[in-house]
Amino acid sequence: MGHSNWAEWIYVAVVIALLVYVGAEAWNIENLIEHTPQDAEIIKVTAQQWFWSFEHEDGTKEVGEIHLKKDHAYKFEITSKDVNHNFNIPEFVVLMDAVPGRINTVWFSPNQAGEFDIQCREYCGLIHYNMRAKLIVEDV
Amino acid sequence: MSEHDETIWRTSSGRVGKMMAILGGTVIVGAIIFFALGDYWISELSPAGKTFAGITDEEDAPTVTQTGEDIPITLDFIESKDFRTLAFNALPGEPGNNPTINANVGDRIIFNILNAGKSFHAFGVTSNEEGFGGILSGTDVAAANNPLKPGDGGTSEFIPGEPGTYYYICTVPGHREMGMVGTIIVE
Amino acid sequence: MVLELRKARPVWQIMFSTHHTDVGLMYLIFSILAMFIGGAMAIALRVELFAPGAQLIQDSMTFNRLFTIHGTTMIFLFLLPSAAAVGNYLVPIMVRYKDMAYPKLNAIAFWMIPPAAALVWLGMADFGWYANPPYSVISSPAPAAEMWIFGLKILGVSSILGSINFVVTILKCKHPDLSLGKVPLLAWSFLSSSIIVLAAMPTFAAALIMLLTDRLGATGFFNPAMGGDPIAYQHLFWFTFHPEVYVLVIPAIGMMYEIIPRFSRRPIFSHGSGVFAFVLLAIVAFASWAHHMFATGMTFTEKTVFMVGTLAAVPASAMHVFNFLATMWNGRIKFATPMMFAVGGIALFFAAGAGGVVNTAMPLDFITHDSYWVVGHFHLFVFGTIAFGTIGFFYYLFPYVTGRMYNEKWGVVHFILAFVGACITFFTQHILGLFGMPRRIYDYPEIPEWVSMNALISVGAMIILVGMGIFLVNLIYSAAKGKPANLEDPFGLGGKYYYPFSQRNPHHGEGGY
Amino acid sequence: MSRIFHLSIVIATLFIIPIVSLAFAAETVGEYVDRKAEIWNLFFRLMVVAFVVGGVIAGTMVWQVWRFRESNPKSKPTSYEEKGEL
Repeated sequence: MGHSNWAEWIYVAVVIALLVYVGAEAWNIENLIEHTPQDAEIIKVTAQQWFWSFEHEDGTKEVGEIHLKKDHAYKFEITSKDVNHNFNIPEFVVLMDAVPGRINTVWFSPNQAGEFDIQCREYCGLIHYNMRAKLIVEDV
Repeated sequence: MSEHDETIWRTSSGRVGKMMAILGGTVIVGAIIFFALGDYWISELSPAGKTFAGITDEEDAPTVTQTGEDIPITLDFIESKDFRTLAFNALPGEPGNNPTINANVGDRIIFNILNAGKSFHAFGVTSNEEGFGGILSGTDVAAANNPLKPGDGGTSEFIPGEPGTYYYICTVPGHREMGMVGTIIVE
Repeated sequence: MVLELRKARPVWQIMFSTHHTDVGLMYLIFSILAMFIGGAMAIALRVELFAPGAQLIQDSMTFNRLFTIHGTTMIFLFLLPSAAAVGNYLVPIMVRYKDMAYPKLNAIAFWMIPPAAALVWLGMADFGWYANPPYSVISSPAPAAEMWIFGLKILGVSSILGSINFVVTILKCKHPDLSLGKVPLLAWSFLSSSIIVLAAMPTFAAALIMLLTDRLGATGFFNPAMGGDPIAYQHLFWFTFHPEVYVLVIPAIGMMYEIIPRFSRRPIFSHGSGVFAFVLLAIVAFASWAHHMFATGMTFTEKTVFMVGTLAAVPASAMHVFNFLATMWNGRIKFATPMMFAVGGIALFFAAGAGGVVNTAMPLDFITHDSYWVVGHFHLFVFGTIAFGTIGFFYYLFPYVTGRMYNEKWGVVHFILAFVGACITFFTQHILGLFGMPRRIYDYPEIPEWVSMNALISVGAMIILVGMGIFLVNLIYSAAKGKPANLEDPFGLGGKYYYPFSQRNPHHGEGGY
Repeated sequence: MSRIFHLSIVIATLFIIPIVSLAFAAETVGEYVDRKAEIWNLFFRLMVVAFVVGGVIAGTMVWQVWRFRESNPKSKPTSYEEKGEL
């Protein structure tokens, strides 16, 4: 062979620089959204084959739909009663696994009123495809 | 080393044909076995699954002297359009929703079950007030892991041995909580 | 068939032979069979998803079983055996040894696959190809799940035996005049992927046994009802199967390293950087497994570690791409079918890799996790890169295996259909994922974007189907009646370097090839 | 060589410093981070990078395939072909 490899080294350096950029950006944003506000209201989410139930901080329970207020912060405490599920509100990019025996948390603050879909994103059996619920954000 | 003066036929029509016959034959035989037994392969729940669902083997209903009276009941699984409310025969608020059955000890309740919905259902009678376990033997039609497909149906019987309140439910997990539950009052 | 005497051997003699080319041939035929069976399942799934509501499959149980076995088939019964086929044919020749190091072990490793395949195909379990507990413990019906577990167990042992064979053949049986650094890159790819298998596979073997005893109710490793932790299984599983992705992709890259210099009529740009990138990839493969589990409630620190580990795999892959492009530079490239598949594979390799970087950027996992984006991403890898390299190499090996030429014109048609179909299908799946469609769903609501994109994806899948149909007919027809190939230079590249042919089969005596 | 090295360090610094400083910037009380906007913005930023790089690579490949194909009028035997070293 006997040729010089300088082009390849530059190329690898550029690739690494791009990756550092991607990693730093991702780290930064994750850091930003990870931090749960102090005043976030806690909502217990329980997944079960094949429906969702919710419990508000004041003890009111809802099945298959949940009513939230616009511009409030909410922290979901997600767990499951049988198999793994995944709590997902695609519109607000909320996504967290519901694992039996564990409580996972994710927080968000709806900044838009209306009706949105909640779906299960982790394969959980026969009616996984229809494990849906409604998120209703009310303007106050 | 790689010089050769005459063509050596490595493959021929006959040999390819033979190979295809072997492969095709294997696949066809396999497919016949699979489709003949297709439902057998998914017919049971694992022991851990049975424990989780609260299914035990011994729960035979006590033998009772039958009164000779038959109570035929027809139950259809139905669903609301958004699938969030489930019920027997009619949606909540409509007449005939989850009919309550009154019977005496020793009566024979004959269930005639039809899945009139779009998802999966299975039928059973339990004395548990919550959950989908404790199904009394002989009362079940299909099971949560091998449920009734849309349009399928079946029959089963329940001869109560003791007075009390029983529940007929959909044994698919969650469906009872979503409304597929009715009461059987035995005196 | 291969390395044939003047007088044809009976079929049983090929089947029970331990010679590396005969075992390679059986791997090859089996993997093509599995590819078409798995492909038929994929087509059934796509027809079902063409529009909302039931099309072909009447219940979700069948759908779930189909996608589970589609994945299992394509990974364990198509891609792994097809790589083993190529390795069996060429690795001993490349290291200048008469056979694999352990010929009988080699035949045993192959013959473990058909019974395992029978278990997997007959049972048709329904828990997805990664069998996540607790679903696989408490909810998945028996005996299908047990059959899958035993089938995978056997396949795992088979791939460990095959890997031991490759490692020993390359390290211990290579010709004394051939230094390890001079071993061709295809053989190097088998060395590094085999080492990954040896390091990764035992973990999964243990996890499978634990899963089985959990199902029997004897233990509760992964069963939360008995105090177990389902996340532990995911760690064990992905510790094996993220490196396994590299096990699949490294031989495919090795095959491209064989094809691209030949058809560019130039030697590889840098043999050394290819070797370096293979070894590096084999090491960093083990630093990224938990990026599959960002959504299971991992802490910020854990996520960061695995994001960095994942990004670390990119430079090695990028070095391969550079090597390919630099080899083609200033070449005189003949675009026969194998070369087309190799170049198409490189193009899609970049797209798949970029998608992988997006997946691993932590916050973006909230968008892409378990959505059709992921489906599109790994199909670009396994179909767009790995299967493209493999199918290209099947074409490349065709004259050697059959002594005849495939039909070049239909080969090109196959490539065009496969490439266009792959772009339509898998890029659309990426976008569909951004619109929030979860994977593994049997039916979906009538959201207009979802409906139109699903229809488009199904059309793309049909295009691939047509291409694969052409491939099948081309294979069968050409094997039976194709033109005899000039085995010294079947592709007309003007050199005597088509070196699969340069080896005679010593078992076949004088005059045998 | 060293000049390139220095250049890459400068470029890396230019990118990294603003990001790190942003990461440690204080959060205003009472206002919530708009999760959706942050994540999607990151996604589109990375898409810009990906498509630029992808464009360069795909462009190079297309050009190579066009220029170095056998049937291109300008194509000539490689040095290895002439020497019979293949």
